[in-house]
Amino acid sequence: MLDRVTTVENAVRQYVQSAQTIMVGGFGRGGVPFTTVKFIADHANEYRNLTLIKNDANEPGIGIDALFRQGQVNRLIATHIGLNPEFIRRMNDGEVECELIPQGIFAEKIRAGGAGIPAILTDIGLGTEVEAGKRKFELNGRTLLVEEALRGDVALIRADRADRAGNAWWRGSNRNMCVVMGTACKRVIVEANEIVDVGTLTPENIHLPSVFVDAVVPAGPLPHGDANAA
Amino acid sequence: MLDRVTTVENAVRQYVQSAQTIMVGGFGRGGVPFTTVKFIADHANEYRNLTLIKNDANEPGIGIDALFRQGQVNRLIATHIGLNPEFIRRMNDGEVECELIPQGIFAEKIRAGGAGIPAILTDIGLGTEVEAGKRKFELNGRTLLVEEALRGDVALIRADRADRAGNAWWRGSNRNMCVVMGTACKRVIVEANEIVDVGTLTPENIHLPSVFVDAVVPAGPLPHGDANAA
Amino acid sequence: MPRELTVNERTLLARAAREVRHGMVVNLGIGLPQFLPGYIPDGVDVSFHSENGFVGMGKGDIEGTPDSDVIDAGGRACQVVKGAAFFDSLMSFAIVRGGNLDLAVLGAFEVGVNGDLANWKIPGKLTPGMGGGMELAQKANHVLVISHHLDKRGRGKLVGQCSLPLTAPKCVGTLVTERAVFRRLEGRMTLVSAHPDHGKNGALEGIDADVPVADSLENWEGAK
Amino acid sequence: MPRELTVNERTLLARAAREVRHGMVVNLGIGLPQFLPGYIPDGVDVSFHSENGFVGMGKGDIEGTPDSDVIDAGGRACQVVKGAAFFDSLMSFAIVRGGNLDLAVLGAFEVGVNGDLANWKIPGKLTPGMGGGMELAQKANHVLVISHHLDKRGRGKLVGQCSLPLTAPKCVGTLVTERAVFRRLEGRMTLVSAHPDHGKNGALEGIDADVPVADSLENWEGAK
Repeated sequence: MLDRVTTVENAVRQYVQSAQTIMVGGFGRGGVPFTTVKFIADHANEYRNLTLIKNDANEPGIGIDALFRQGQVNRLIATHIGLNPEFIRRMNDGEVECELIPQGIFAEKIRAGGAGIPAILTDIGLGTEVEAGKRKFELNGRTLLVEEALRGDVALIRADRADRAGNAWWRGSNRNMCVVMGTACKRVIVEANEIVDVGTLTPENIHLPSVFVDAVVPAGPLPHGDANAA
Repeated sequence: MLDRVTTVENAVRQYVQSAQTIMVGGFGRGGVPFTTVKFIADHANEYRNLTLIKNDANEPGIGIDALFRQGQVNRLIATHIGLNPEFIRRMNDGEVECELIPQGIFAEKIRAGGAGIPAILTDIGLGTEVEAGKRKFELNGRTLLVEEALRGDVALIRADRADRAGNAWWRGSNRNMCVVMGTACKRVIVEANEIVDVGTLTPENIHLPSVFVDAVVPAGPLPHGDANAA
Repeated sequence: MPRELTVNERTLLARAAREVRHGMVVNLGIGLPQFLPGYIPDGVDVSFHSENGFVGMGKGDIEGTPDSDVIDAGGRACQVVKGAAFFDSLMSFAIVRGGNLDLAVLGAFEVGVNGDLANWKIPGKLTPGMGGGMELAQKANHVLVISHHLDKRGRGKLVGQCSLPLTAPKCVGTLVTERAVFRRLEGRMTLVSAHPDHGKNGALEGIDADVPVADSLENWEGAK
Repeated sequence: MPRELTVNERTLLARAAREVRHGMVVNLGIGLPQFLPGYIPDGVDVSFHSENGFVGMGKGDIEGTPDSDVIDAGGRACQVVKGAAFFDSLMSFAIVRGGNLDLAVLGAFEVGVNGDLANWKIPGKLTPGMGGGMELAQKANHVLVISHHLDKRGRGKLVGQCSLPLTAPKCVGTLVTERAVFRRLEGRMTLVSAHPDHGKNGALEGIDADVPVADSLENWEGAK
């Protein structure tokens, strides 16, 4: 097995560039790659015009919020932004675009991207604003929406445990969108709370197999503040 | 958590009937619910006109082969039948219908059924016999096939370990189609090599959550013969 | 959370808890629904589903020590019971859309008499995103909306037609307020029970719509 | 398996093994491809993918004790190396279709000069089903076919146009036989190397088609 452990600096410099589409794991705090995101925020001039795909916009002052604050992001694709009123203000002021997608369909579109499925047909969102602008298909007398696959250039995800080859495992509710994002991008950087030797993880219990992973980097501490805050 | 442990007899009598569509786990021997299938074969007059959805047709004399031999099955949906020449003979003689689907799309159609996705669009099989009779859809200049979801009345799967509520875990390559089939049927019978108390399995490492499962039954021994035979 | 519940809230939560049956898989929306577990009688064994990735959520502040790696969909640290399973967002919504979520308990801005639900967006004012709400509303086997009977301007939450963007059309099965229970019968939210303090008139107060009324109202306390 | 390999088979396996690069994720079809691991040089670290549900398959009979709960796609008990991961069929084919399988090594009944592959069905004779073969052929980043140069009737496996039902059109990247290596260049399978015992003429023998020949042939042994 290849050894994919490196530093966050090396990983970001090698794989992340301006104008990319970047998937960022996490729901609330769990799974958010705070360490990798901080490096990108700390080098704001080098990483700009990004499109982010993330469940939520974090909260003001936390996680990807810094990237919005510093004008590094042109567009966010998300499911829920309610905990970041500053992001909502920027969106309303036209500083950043935002596309909102129902959460399960958001996950399915990413899965389709990772699994080589160009699109799915779904009834989710019929009769709501979600229909707007979407192509439709009649199947067995039902009208369905065509939801196209999403792919990214880079996935940034945070695991609880990863081996040096990139096999990764999540605790509790931290897994959320991390695994599926890890399947859907050309490059995948896993920051891990704990990096273990190859052979340590039980093969049946690996959530994301190493074949998807390009770099494993040590995760720094979680940001300060209320640990419960999303 | 509900206690779902019962006998194979009770489970089959409660959930299985003639003329149903039944998904059967397994690839080779791993994951094949030999115990449950044997009960259905031993009561051949009570369970007839079945449609089976299974990766393969097992080998002559093993697993679901008994159901074909006894004329209990009208139709098989599978990916590969090459290890059962007797099944192929029956198919060629018109005793049983067979639909063959590329293996990953077979899994995806079942997943779609389980995940409430009416259909997927795929390029797998374009330019081959698989195209025949399928609806097509043009997306971004590509022609795609519409592959509709598959659902079943009952799923029969064999796990290595299950807790009394139905949470299940598979060893090695035994998982194969078992988990996805467990999501895609109205009723799910899990036969388990080992039945453990609720709380024994690590929640992060459960492959099939108990919410899908209706009955947990003890698995009998594997059939005799070459343990490697599919 | 945590906050003090009002008398009205406690009344509607107690009534709503009677809608929860033994063995159900239940998702709780953010807000009032999160308080529901405290009102479910002992012996009614329910599996709580959290759409960010597990079933078997513990009863919030009621039992156990919160674990910051186990958050509910509102971001609140909680914990799991024995027999819980963690999974990713894909499996979580497969459970919802595939028909394995028995009950979604949601809040509402408006419920239409036809069962339409609006609870995710107030144009120009509140644009939080739908999160998993649309799928919960559209795909749970039963949708129970719990809500104050009247909005801040004294208008009933049950309306002739929703004016706000829909979360999902014709999805609400039951609406429980502190005054009334409405069930969607023959496609229309029908008054089936009134709180004894309010009676039928109070149960229809503030509702500017033609609401069907069941021939005989269910007893508030003894309702199945 | 196990069976004795012929000299020709050993020759083509040794040559095919040179197509495998350090770090690749490789799927091996049933039959001759299953013998390939024994020919991969030490130091070339490859992850073998088995489409029934894992990466990190051990090198078959070569190392370790077979485990009957770890079968390859041909039903043969094998074992895994450190760093292996087991998963289900969904994840397995997500790897294939999503672009994370670097190389599929497959057998063939026929390979068309345009790269078409037929290896799953002989109408009226052999109808085993395609299994995972169509996806492997269509979606691996590179498809390496290994095959005897001639079929039992002395006709080249490389043909002007496949007469059998296709596994996938225009999918073969490289064809290695005991006599020749062909690569798909500008859409056509092109002779790029000939075994020194056979030379260019022997490499084209039995092939009833117009096969392009590279301007300078690669050295058989030293090919990259």
